[in-house]
Amino acid sequence: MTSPVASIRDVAMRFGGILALDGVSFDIGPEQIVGLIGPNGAGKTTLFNCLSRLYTPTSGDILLHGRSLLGRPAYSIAALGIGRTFQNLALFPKLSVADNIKVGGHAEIAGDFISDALRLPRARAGARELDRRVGAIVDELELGALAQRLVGDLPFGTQKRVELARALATNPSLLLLDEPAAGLNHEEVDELGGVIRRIRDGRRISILLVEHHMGLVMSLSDHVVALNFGRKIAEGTPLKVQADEAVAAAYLGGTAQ
Amino acid sequence: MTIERTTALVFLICALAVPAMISGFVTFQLTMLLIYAIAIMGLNLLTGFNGQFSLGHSAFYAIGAYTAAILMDQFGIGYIWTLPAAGLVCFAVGFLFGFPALRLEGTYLALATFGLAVATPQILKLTPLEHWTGGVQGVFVMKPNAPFGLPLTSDQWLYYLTLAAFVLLYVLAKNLVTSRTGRALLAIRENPIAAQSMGINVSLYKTLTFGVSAAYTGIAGALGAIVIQFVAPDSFGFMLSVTFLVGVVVGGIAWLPGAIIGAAFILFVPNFAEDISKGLSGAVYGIIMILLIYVMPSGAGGIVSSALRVLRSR
Amino acid sequence: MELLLQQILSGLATGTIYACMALAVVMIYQAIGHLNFAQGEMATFSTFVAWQLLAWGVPYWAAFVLTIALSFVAGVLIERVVFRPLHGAPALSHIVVFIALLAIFNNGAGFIWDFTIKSFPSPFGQTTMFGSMLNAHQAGMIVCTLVMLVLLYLFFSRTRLGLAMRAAAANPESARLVGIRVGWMIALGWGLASAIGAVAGMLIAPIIFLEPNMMLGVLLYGFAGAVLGGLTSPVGAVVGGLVVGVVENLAGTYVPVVGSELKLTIALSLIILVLIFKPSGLFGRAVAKRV
Amino acid sequence: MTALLSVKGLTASYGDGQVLSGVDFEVQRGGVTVLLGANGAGKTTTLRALCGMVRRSGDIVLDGAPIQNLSTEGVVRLGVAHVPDGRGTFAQLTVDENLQLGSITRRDRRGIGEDVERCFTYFPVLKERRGQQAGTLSGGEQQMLAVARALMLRPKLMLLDEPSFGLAPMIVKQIFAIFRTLSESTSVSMLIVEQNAALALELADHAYLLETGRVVFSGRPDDIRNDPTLRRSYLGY
Amino acid sequence: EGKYDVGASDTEIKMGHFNPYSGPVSAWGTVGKLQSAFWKKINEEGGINGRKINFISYDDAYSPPKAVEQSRRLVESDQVLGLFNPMGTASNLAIQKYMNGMKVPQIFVSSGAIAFGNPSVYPWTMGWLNYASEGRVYARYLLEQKPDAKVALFYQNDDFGKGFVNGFREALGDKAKTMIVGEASYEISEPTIDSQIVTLKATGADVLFNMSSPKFAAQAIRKLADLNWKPMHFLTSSSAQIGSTLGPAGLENSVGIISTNYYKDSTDPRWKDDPAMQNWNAFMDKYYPEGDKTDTTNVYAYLVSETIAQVLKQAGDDLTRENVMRQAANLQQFSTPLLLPGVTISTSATDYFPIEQLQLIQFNGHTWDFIGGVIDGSAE
Ligand SMILES: Nc1ncnc2c1ncn2[C@@H]1O[C@H](COP(=O)(O)OP(=O)(O)OP(=O)(O)O)[C@@H](O)[C@H]1O
Ligand SMILES: Nc1ncnc2c1ncn2[C@@H]1O[C@H](COP(=O)(O)OP(=O)(O)OP(=O)(O)O)[C@@H](O)[C@H]1O
Ligand SMILES: [Mg+2]
Ligand SMILES: [Mg+2]
Repeated sequence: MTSPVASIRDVAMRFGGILALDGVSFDIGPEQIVGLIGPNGAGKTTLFNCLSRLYTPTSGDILLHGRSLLGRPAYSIAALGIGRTFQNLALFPKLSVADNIKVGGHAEIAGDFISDALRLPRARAGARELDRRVGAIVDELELGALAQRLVGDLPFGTQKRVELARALATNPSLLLLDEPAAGLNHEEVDELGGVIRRIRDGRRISILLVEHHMGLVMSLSDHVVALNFGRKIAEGTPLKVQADEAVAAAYLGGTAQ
Repeated sequence: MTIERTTALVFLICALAVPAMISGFVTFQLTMLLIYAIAIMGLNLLTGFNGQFSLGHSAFYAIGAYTAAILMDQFGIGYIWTLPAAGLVCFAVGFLFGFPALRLEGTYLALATFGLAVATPQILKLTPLEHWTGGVQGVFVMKPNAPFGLPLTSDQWLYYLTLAAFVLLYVLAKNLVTSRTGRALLAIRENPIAAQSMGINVSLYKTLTFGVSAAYTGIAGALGAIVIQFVAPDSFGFMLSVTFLVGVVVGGIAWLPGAIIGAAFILFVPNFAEDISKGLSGAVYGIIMILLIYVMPSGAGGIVSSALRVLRSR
Repeated sequence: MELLLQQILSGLATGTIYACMALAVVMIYQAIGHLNFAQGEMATFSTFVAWQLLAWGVPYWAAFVLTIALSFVAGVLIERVVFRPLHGAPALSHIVVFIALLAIFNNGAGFIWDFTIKSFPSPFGQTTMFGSMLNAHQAGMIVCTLVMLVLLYLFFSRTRLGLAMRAAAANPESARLVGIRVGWMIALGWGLASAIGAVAGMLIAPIIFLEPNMMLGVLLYGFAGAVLGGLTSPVGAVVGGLVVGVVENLAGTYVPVVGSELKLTIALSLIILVLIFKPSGLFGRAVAKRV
Repeated sequence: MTALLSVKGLTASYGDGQVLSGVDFEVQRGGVTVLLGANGAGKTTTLRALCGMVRRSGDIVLDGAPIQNLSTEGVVRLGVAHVPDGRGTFAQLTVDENLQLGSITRRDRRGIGEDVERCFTYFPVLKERRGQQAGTLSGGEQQMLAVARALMLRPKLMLLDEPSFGLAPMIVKQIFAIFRTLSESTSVSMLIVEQNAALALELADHAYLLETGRVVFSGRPDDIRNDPTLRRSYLGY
Repeated sequence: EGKYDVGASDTEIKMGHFNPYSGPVSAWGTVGKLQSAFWKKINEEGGINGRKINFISYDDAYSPPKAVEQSRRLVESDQVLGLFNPMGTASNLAIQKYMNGMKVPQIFVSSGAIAFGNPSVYPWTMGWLNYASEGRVYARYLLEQKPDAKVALFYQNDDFGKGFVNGFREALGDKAKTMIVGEASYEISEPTIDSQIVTLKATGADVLFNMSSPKFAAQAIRKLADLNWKPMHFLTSSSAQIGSTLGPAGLENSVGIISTNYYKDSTDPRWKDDPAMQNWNAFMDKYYPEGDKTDTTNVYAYLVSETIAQVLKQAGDDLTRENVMRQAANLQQFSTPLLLPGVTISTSATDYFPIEQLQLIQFNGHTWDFIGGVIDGSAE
């Protein structure tokens, strides 16, 4: 097996009296889609927040391409190749769709106060480069007609798509998607599945996917990790995890489907 | 874009032509207007674009003014050079103040900056600093004449100098806010956590913005000192900060051209209120402010942007 | 030693003035989520009303109660008349209106009652006590402040109205969705803040004399006290006010060279320092943010 | 059955863009009505319009009385509980306080206490988190809180905007079971917007389909199950 | 046939003025209002030498930049003959160069700063009184009466307070170092000054020189009583008013306070039947009924207006700016009944402070007693 893109090593996270993560370990391989499932409050989003350095784990380590992330500040994570979406949307509502996505490309182009204020050639070159990339992503996710609309005025599903586009603009090697299918109907979920697969195949990147929509997780994932009360309770192929008794009891309800 | 370009061009032509048609006094007033507009633009960069609230910009205005006055008075440095110097000093002070400000938000930040505004006149009066600051008496500044034998009065020359500074600073600010940096500033205002996850060094941007904003206001302060020819601690009280803030809101939050409108408001409306009633000028000013906010809750910028939207949707 | 004790006591007495105003600041902050810059001027205006009533021969306590009632109504009216049309306007626009109100009340008070200082009677008298370190009025004021503190604390933490008010300020849209009349909650907050301000004004005026700018400085210290203690906590407001009073006196007395000229600056710097380590104030509850 | 809520010619707009253009529907007394539609069809807007949270016009009659001119709080005070899109939790307040706020318009202290306990039996995790600031709950926990808070009103009409949003499959089943119990044992009526159409249709007695601000279909759940295109879009088989 | 500069003609004299009508020190706005009323009265009585006074007064909000703007408006746009009694040290400092450059009179500046009486550098700027002279008067009295005193200084931290301190120190000379045992200042934004008084008491001083504005002076007087500290108490004249300071502080607490004055205190019962005071009261009732008669600022403003009228009268038909300035510098023992007995107003080409004679006074519980005769406070 090739070396993993990211390894989560015995990560624990405590908030006051609550142990949100309790010694979680697993690997994300190259070009893998790893599904992360578990009941509400199991610690999935907390793990995302640890991966993107918004939280510092109480103990344990997180490696990206073999190097620890923990010494890195949160703003450097995008440049290191981790892009993410947020469970409850964290867009910039008063900015246009295009600008929101461009913010995702912030670390991808050079620039600073002085060269921007003076419109130095390198700032202009960067801006053109960003326009090009964002244009491509906008086309890919079919947001072209909305590019100049304010994000805050768009329906929920569309906002989720903008967030995905913004995450792609960071040019990630590991993409973290937190419940991308929430609030979508069947048709839209199927469509989303296609989009995610295309993203992985087109960019040859790894994806960590948190999702309660079992159909989507099971059809997309190469590997599934199940959490409960901050602990890993099962791991393996979708079929194996789905058949796991503990997962069925804690998460799916009743017996395994 | 074309509407904006045309307006800017017309503005610039008018601004260049106008001193020939008006008296020295009105020229002086317009100079003050431009100076306040620079200060308001600086505050808008911080508060309007970056969402950091400041009631402390009178302090930066004061530091800029004193930097200019002391450099001229004690070190005999030419007035032109005091402008970049004031900008640099204020940038440094603002940048440093930006660090504690990082930990504070909204109302708490407002109070910290409020403290800065209140403390500044007292520090300027400080006995150990009297040698430089002139203590409570302040410092005099010589009024410069037009250089190179230009056929301009001193008022006109200062007006053109200020206009040049304004245009330069406006263009820089405009470039900044429409660039990658400007997007980062707005993103931080809208959602700092998301901004961080998208690769924006939030702390650095916030402190730098504090510095840049302070530098703008400081340059305005230096120009103010040169034009007024005098600085004294009590000119820079907390009410000056409030005045700038009023200017930002009236002009429009996060809308740069609003600086001119805001400056005109804070410069002319008090005079107008005084014309209506001497005894109640403060109250009249207050009522005008309230009525204005009723008519344009988002300032002139709000009106203009909705007008533009209507125009474009046609 | 004697001087130290004197300064601490005098700081506490002055701190009570700040604490009084800080309570009003906390009240309005809980109701609208902002600092109201006009609060000091509103309190001054109320105190002038009380002074006028007394001058017309109304007995002290009747004037006291009447002023509180009038201030409450005036506070409610200000919200309903001035701020209601502004719901939905950006926060900064509200601040401009606070400033406008400040100008209106300050100018109005000066216009009606002139600028010469007026003595305002104390219900507790001015006899000195504790080895002439405090006078009866200051002692009475401390008691009144504590009573207000307890009432406010109970109001916010124990009553459903207090909860509704906090909810309305924290998230107006959701508050409407649970049936809270948000507009009236805010108006009530204004009314209460204005009433507390009136009490503060009437307690403070006997010490610092009544004039249109009476509260300009007090409000500044009141803000400082409230922020130091935490804008969401009445207890914090009182502790913050007292701490500011004492720290300021000690700085003025014991910091060499610049102490007396910079006592306010030193006090403010200390506050900013505290906030850096505890950004929500000493007693304020930190608002945890997560995504 | 008679209509508890009947809506005629409802329009709504944000700023200058009209989003609903004449929507008609009804919710029967004690019944469950489902509103389906694609992303951006105007479902959320419909619920918001009922509560006066957006500019709207048209006739809205609740229990025989017109409510189209009432304020949001006025509508809620008539017994309409809304689980809004985005949950609308009071992030800075505790779980307990959030629940108390759900019942803020009620006067019966005793009943409120009982209802809090009932909510805790529905969602035991909320009990564990009762002193925690609601904003720090996980997404799903906040969704449970939003549903629980709506129950605290003892409403006669519940407007549920994607109640299963972000919930784990097991909890989704549970809350629909709760809705079923409520619907069967009390007289509460429900208007549900739900992407998990299969579950919602099991509960519903009537369904409407919204497309770009218009009702394009109205019928019984079986009518949808029997229509091949609708079935594919909304039920996924 | 008259000689005129801009701002004057056969029928009219245009006078410029500014003071704060708004902002934190708008209390001073009453000066401008009283003067408007005064000139209205003069005009109704036929004007000065047959010319009507056109009095234009603006608000400078006590802000130097605003003062510059308003002065330029007055000079360049309204074209006044000169600025008469403009208010505020900083504001006047800010316009001093401009006024002298334009050669426009800036007369009877309402401030006590020493800078306004410097005719060799600023011939177009004339002050009114200076704080230093008053400080010197107290110092000389103290050296005479109590040469071994231990003095505590309490002052407002601005030009007003520091002006007194400077004059006082200067007149004490070498003894200043040993005599002054404590100093404390305050900012006008401070709500109370209890702490300062406590500190000063702790220095063991037996003389307090109190250079504070009325509100703080009243607080200090009361705190002194609370602390039961009874030093010899000098209080600057601008705060030594029965109505606006001693009354609120408690007359019983104010007994023994020593001050100076040069005009009559409208709240002093001593002047109840004084014709000058009755005249003033009648004026207030008729022309400025909204004015506060217990505010002695209104007496001051009246007195200054009378002096201005005198200058214009002396100028006769030669209403050039130069002559106006010359006449302002040529007041010889001018006296009006509102001045205290024995006090007169004099100026010369080298003396640009009209008011330098002061009467030492001491409060006896209901009125002021005169101590000795009128003292001249000019520098040696
Ligand atoms: N900042 C915080 N303070 C206190 N508790 C927290 C904090 N953040 C998370 N928690 C708790 O940690 C637990 C894990 O939360 P997390 O958001 O990771 O859950 P999740 O698995 O993403 O759940 P969901 O599927 O509902 O989104 C929750 O019980 C939550 O209440
Ligand atoms: N605040 C707003 N300002 C302007 N337009 C808005 C706003 N909110 C929604 N809209 C518009 O109204 C339309 C309907 O949105 P609505 O949220 O009602 O859809 P929905 O059916 O609930 O979709 P979803 O399934 O995504 O929740 C959308 O086209 C959207 O762009
Ligand atoms: Mg989650
Ligand atoms: Mg919706």
